[in-house]
Amino acid sequence: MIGNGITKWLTGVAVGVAVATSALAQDQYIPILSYRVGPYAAGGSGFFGGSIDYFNLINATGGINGVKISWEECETEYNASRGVECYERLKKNNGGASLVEPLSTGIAYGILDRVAQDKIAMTTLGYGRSDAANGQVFPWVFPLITSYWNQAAGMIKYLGEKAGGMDKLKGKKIVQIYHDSAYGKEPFPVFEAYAKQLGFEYIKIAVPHPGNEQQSQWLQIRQANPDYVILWGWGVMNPTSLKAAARVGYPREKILGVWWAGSEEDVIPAGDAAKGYTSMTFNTPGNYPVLDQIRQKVYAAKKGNLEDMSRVGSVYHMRGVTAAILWVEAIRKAQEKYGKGKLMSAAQIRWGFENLNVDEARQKALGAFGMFPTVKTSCQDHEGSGAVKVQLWDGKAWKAVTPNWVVGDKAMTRAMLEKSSAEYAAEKKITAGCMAG
Amino acid sequence: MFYREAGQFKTSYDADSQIFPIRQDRIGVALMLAVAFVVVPLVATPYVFSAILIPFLIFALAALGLNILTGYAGQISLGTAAFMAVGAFASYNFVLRIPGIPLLVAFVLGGLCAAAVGILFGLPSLRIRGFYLAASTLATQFFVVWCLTKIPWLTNNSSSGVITAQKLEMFGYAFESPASKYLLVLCIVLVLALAAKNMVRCSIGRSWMAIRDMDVAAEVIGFRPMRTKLTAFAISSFYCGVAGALYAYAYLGTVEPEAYNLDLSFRILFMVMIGGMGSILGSFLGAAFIILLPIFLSQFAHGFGLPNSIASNLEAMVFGALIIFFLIVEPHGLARLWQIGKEKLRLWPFPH
Amino acid sequence: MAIAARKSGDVILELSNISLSFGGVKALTDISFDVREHEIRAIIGPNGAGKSSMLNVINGVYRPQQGAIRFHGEVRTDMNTHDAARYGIARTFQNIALFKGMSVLDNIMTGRNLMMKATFIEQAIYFGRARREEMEHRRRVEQIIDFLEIQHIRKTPVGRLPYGLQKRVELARALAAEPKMLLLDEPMAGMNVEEKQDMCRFVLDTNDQFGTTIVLIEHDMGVVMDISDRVVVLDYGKKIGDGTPEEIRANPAVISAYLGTVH
Amino acid sequence: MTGGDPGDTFPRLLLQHAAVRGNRPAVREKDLGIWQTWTWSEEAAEVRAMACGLAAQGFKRGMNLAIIGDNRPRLYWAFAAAQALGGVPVPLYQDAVAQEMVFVLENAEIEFAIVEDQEQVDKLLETVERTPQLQHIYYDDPRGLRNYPHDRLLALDRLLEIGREFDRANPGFYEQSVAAGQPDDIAVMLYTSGTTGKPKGVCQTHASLLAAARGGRDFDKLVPEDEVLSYLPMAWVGDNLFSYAQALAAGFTINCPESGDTVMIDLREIGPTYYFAPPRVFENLLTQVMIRMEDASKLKQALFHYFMGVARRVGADILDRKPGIGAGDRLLYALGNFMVYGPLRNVLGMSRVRVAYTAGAAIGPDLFRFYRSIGINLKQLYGATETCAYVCLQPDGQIKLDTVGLPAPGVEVKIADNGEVLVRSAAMLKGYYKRPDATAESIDPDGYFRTGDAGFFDADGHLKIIDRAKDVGKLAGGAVYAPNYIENKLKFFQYIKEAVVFGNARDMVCAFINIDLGAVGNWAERRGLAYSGYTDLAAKPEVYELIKTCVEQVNVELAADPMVADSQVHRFLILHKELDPDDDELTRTRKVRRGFVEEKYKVLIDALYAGRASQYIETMVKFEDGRTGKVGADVRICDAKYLPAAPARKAA
Amino acid sequence: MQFFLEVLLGGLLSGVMYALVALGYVLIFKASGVFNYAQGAMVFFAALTCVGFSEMGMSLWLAAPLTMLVMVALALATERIVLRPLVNQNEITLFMATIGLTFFIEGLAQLVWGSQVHPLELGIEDVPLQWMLDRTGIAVSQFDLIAALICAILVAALAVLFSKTKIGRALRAVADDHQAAQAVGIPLQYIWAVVWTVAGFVALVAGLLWGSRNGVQFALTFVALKALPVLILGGFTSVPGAIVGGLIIGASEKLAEVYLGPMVGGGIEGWFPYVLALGFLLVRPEGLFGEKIIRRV
Repeated sequence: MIGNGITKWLTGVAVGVAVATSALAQDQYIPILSYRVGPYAAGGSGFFGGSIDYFNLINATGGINGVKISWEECETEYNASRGVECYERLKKNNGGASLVEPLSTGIAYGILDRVAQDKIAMTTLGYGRSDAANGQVFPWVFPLITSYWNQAAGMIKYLGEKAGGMDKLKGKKIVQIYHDSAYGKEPFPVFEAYAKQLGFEYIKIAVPHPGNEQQSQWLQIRQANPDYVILWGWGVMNPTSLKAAARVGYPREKILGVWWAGSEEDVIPAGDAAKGYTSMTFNTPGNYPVLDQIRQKVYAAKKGNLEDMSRVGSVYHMRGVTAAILWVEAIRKAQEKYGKGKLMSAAQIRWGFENLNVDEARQKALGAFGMFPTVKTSCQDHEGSGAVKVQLWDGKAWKAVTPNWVVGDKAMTRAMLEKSSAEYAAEKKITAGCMAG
Repeated sequence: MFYREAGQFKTSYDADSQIFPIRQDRIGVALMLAVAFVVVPLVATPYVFSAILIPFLIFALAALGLNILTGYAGQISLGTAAFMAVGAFASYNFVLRIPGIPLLVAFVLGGLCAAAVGILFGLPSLRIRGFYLAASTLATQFFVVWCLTKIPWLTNNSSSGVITAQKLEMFGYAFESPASKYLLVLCIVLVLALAAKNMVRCSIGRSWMAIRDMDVAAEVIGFRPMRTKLTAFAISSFYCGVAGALYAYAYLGTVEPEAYNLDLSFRILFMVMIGGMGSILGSFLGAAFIILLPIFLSQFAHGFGLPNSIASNLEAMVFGALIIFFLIVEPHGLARLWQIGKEKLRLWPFPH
Repeated sequence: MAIAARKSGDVILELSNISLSFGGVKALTDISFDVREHEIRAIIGPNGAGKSSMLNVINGVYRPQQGAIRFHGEVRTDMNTHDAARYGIARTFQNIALFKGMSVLDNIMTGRNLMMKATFIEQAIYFGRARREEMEHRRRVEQIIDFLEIQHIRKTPVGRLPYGLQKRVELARALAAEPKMLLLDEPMAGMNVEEKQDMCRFVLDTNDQFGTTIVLIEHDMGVVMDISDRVVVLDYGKKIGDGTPEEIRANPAVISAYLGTVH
Repeated sequence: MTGGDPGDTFPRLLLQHAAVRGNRPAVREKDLGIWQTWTWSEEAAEVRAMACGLAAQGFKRGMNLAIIGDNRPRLYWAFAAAQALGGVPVPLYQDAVAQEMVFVLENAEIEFAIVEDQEQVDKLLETVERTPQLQHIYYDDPRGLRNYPHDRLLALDRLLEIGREFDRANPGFYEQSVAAGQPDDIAVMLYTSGTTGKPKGVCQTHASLLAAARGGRDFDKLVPEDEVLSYLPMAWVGDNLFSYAQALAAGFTINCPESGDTVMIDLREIGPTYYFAPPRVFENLLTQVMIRMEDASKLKQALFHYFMGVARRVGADILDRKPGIGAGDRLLYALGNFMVYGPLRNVLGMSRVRVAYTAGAAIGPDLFRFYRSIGINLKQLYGATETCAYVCLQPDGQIKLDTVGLPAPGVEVKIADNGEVLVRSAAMLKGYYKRPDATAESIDPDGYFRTGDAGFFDADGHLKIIDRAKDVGKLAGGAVYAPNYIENKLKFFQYIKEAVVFGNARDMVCAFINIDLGAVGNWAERRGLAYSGYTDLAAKPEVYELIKTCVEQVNVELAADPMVADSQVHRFLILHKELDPDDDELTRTRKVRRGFVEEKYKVLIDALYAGRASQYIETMVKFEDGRTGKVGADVRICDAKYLPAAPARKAA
Repeated sequence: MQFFLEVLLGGLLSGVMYALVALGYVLIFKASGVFNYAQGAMVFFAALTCVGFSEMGMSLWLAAPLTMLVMVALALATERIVLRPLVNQNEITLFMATIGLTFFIEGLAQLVWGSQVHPLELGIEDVPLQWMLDRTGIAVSQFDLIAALICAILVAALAVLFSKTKIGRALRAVADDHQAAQAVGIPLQYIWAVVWTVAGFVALVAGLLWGSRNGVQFALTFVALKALPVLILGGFTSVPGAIVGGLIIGASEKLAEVYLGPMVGGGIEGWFPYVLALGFLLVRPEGLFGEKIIRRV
């Protein structure tokens, strides 16, 4: 492991040069607002590494109907101000950005207005504004696959099923231990609505940032002795929670994490304490043909973006690959409408995102069958799915717990997001409506 | 070298205590203003506006605020971002809850709220000094951000705690284009910078510096430490508050409380240190340096074609090393370097 | 130099039975003396005799545990330094206490702060009263600069000045407050003969020109005997002599305790 | 209210200016941090008040008013006030000691004096027994004078108040007094220091001064917008001409520096357009420039020297607008102007100088050339107190380094048989005060004034001065010996401050040298040479070596000119003390009193000619505070190499 | 009551962990007057390096001393490159320099060892002490107890270092007066290098313990934020102050979070210790064990 940074450096120079030179105007250009330093570097490098790996795979296999993908990276350090600068810097390069994905709520908020003005579609896979799923108000934002609210709904659904039926949740005690920030508070309305509806006790326990010390919170949890604990954590808070749970002797099996608490990086530091812990995900853990292709065609050709090939298929990497698949599919979709093998404009790609249909057949064709839920978007539904899965850490790897995709009460979350997006539209004086192709 | 001061004599105290007593400086400043107001809007790209100039001006304003407190009054603060947050969220609420309030007034009110918070958290400075005070100001930082996260009223019950700044409309004009936002921010920042310069050359500025340099003597000469320190806190916080409001309204558009985190406080402290403590100009130089350096480094790394994971880490290292380097070369910051350079030009071709 | 006999006026400062101690250590014990208007009053004594503490009591840096201070007939025992400044007591320090980051001019301008009335908002817009005040006080300060012959260093940061000049700037700052009473804590310490002569001249001129009452601590006996009207002698925090320089020279207690050890 | 032509006396000129340009600045003084400014009308009012005040105090037509002090506006006004009353202002050198003043005070029967400050008051009071007639002393600056219980003293402020009251009580008095003035009235009395004998009071009339002032004004096209810095002693004719007479003639603004110590700073601030300085000042400035440049970085030095080279080559010609300079040189010079000359002029305070003059002594060609080459229009003039410093002027564009120019408009100049320069013009003295004998002696029957200088006209009609007529002598061998000529050549080295050569009727030339403490001290410091003061430094063998090279270089130059080849300096010594006006070795204008020096240092001269290697000497010195002391030293004597007579010499 | 005791005990033990980090600050501040912001980064760097070595196949017993060598090199380099040129600068400048150092160390750590998160097993099980749980129902982590023990040993060792060795006496002299120490004849540079090395050692111990608790990752740098209120409370210059301060902060923040937190929405641990320390300072401006500041005129 020593010097894997340094040793990669030299080979990296060659790769980097290749990357830089590949950025030509006739390519479909995607800016990458990545973060590879700082506290969240592990997640950032996994996710964006996955996306870039998939780009390389696409380029190695003839591009999107012959159109290659090019990209430029900019380090945001997960910092809103720097993210905005990166966005502004990269958006006009190489003939203009096709789409953007900041993988940071702060940056996403910072460029929310800008993407609408610049007419560049932004995807926010599994984070950001839940109400942005309403494409009539947020035509340029695509919280693809699932949002926080649907995740929360899925969690309750899963816990209900686990308990043996939704009605069994009545009288149960569910604690949500959350990162004390906007992010952690996001699912409150959903849980509160469910608590009222299903009659369970809902306790919120806040952990101040960064969350590297949770003795008191877990003592409180132990005191409350809940039936389930929902871990809505972020970064170092996750392993610390699991450790602390072990210290107070709270069974990890009863802890259900959010998907930002469901990667290898979240459980490995906790060591044995993480064994048996379950978390949400929108990727089914496992291996897929597309990952094998990445290993064979990208990594074998020394074009892999991750320093360590064993991370291919890890949670963040797979999430990055998933995002890239959806982007490419959107471009493909747009090409179907606006001309195959042509360079698509950002507005055309937006249309592609709005008319995505990655069904099981398409997944199979892509070699990613079951890797993520099927996605079918529309102007009203920029999310396209809302399905989640639960996975379990067995001490070595994540294993899917639910064979099928779990979908919560989408009607409820839909109503909430309609209300919320309407408020936003009123505040911002936006007239809701679908955009023409 | 460019200075031709012979013949520039002052026949009144007014002329002698001008901000720029040397004619060439006045010409230079006028040129700079002309460039800022006329040339820049004509030639700058939206990227330059919205990713460099606007944040530069806003951070410069915040740095100016902190400089008043730390550079002039000698009270170290690590809570700058908190005051910015107060300004932003207060402005948001004023606009939200008082229909039809002019945005500029809301900014001022936001600044005043920040000033009030500044006074509150400045109270300990009467008894605590140096690093004890610095570390104590972290209480402000954490407490304010916590309050903003915890009190839903402040964020208009937004489920995410994120506020979306209202449209930047003033005098019936919507500041939507980056250039117009830039001009608005530029005007506000310049007016406040001028006010700051005026204060520091007047009695209140002298009171700050007196307390900073030798508090016992300052008291003996008749300055009231409490009033002096608290005005410094209040005015500094006002500046930071306005900067925070601009950060939300003219830069990001939407903000969550975490945007005003400790990192931001440190960034602004850096600006003050690198720019030069106790210098208005230094705040601007420091802000430019801290904003431009990472961009430059990242472009530079990109030019070398380094993989991003390496480039990003090298960037951090170079950034750290450069800060140390600058501190070693000139602990009094860029403003001092500028001053030395200017002095050299004035004496040119002589060395001293 | 032709010095007409100065007319000392009424008592303006009266210290009665002052005692001061720090955590049990007695710095001053039961000291009483007075200062008359327009006079130059010296406090002398060996190191550690409590001279600086005495000055610190007079301008409110320390508050005595016992005794009373009367200034202009009013009991001012509880005043703090700021009050002292307002009542018209200015001072200089043994170890120069200038504001190092400021220019000479700004340092002296600080001396006028109590007379400046403009609010910070007026100062921020630098209009009307604030500007007028700056100009007015600048004129007064320039007269003091002229008086102390420091025109050439007016805009120099004080940190760059040699010691002797710094002392002079400190005196200027105190004078700028137009004090009724000026406390000088070893104004000539560390100076060469020429600088001492200058400083003597300035002290006398100050007393003469502005009628300022001066209380000074000084080590140089020659200087003290030359310029002061009356002298108080302290030793181990107690008063052992009080009178005109001639009387002090003849005072056996003083000779044995103080002068004797020197000569 | 009339009486003579408007503008033919100074008080009337002042009234004219007050009427024509009442709101323009007449005089400025750096005081209390800023340049306090008085307009012409304010000045006129002040002068009026002062005149009335003096009148109220008993100052009458024909009386003399002593004026002592640094250049202060109110002292200048005292000139006008005295003149307005028909009195005569008599300025005295402010740095003279009391004893020196007594003679003038007695000679001019001074009853009224206007002085600057305590220092001057003290001096006047010191000798009060010898000047009983001096009953009225007015002081400008009351500092320290509060407790002077003297009935002769009055603050100038008070005098002005009295004057205003008097003016109110006697309306029309001032106008009448001014109207009574005649152009032929004596306007000022200037005491010449004289190299020997007692000073003589030179009486100049309004007409003579104005003739000189207007001649100069028209010659150099001086306008009301011009600015001068008035920093030379008021008792000196030059200052009277430039700061008073010409200011009133042309209506320009005079600027008084804050103090003697701040002249250079004040010069830089004001940036005069019209500037006068004796060669010594220019020399000091250049020395400072060179010293300061030596501390500059190598790059800057290289830049400086390169562009100074360019300037030496073409600068003076460009200034004179001479044709035949290549475009490349012009470009280089323009670049040099931006990089070096411009900044240099600026830090010297001469950016705005349109016309600068030097006079009073010969100026070194290198020095002169230096200033001209960096674009300062420095010119020479020739004159004397008796001729209102107005005889010859160098016209723009016709500058020769070694002449003093063409005779000024309205001046006739001729050379006497003995080589003495004779002058006749309107700008000439009325006579010496109470010295008809001296007057007769100095003005020949044709009305020509004997200047006492030896010189000749060159082919272009420019006057060339070589020495004092009486100093020009012969060596034992019969060759011409012009001591000043040699001394000036020596003094052109920055390391040599003063030189006195001997040789009249002797078989060889020997020299006393005074080193320049600043320049040599700096030189020594850079070599790591420790020294404790002038005497110590002067005795250093290294310094002797340094000076020796200078002397030998002069010898080379002298050898090249057959006329003076015999005057090469064979031996020299470095004096153990600086020649000092306080010790009577120099005049107040810092000219060497040759005779006095020769007498005082006879031992050394003997040693020089006796071929001794060193000589002990003890001399009396006077300290600043008036005390005297003795300085003794063993003075080394050094032989200098000299060139054998050039063959051309035989032919000559 | 039992719950209260549990919280209290847990808090005290957490406090020990805070004190461990605070100790590093105190050492450097005491000897050089530098508020070393980079201490957090040093903790991270030390832990990451140690883990990096052990992941190369070394045992912890080899990796830890090797890491110590790296820390010594870092200390020497810091003294030579950063501190020596800045000697006699004011404290804020030095403080800023250490922030620059923070960036550098953080970048260096991730450059060399990558940005991955690593587990760190010290072989101490982080589970409740069973017999205690059985008897009193109070859950006390075995790990915390051992950490406290290690901390106690460390403090004792430092106490010996300070009081018994020559270098220790020199350190104290320097703390009192830089000039005085130089007069004694000990080069300041030497002392600084030693202090930074010791601080590096403390950082290593803290890094290992915290890394084992939370995983070795960037967030280790955040433990600095936990140490600062301890410093304010205990005084920047006092080793016992750091310990006592840590205990007070640990216990009070836990109690506040548990009993006060629910009333105001929780999550007050972030600021509560600062406010507590601030309140304390208002009463005693020099901290718990800090030297009294005497105003001299």
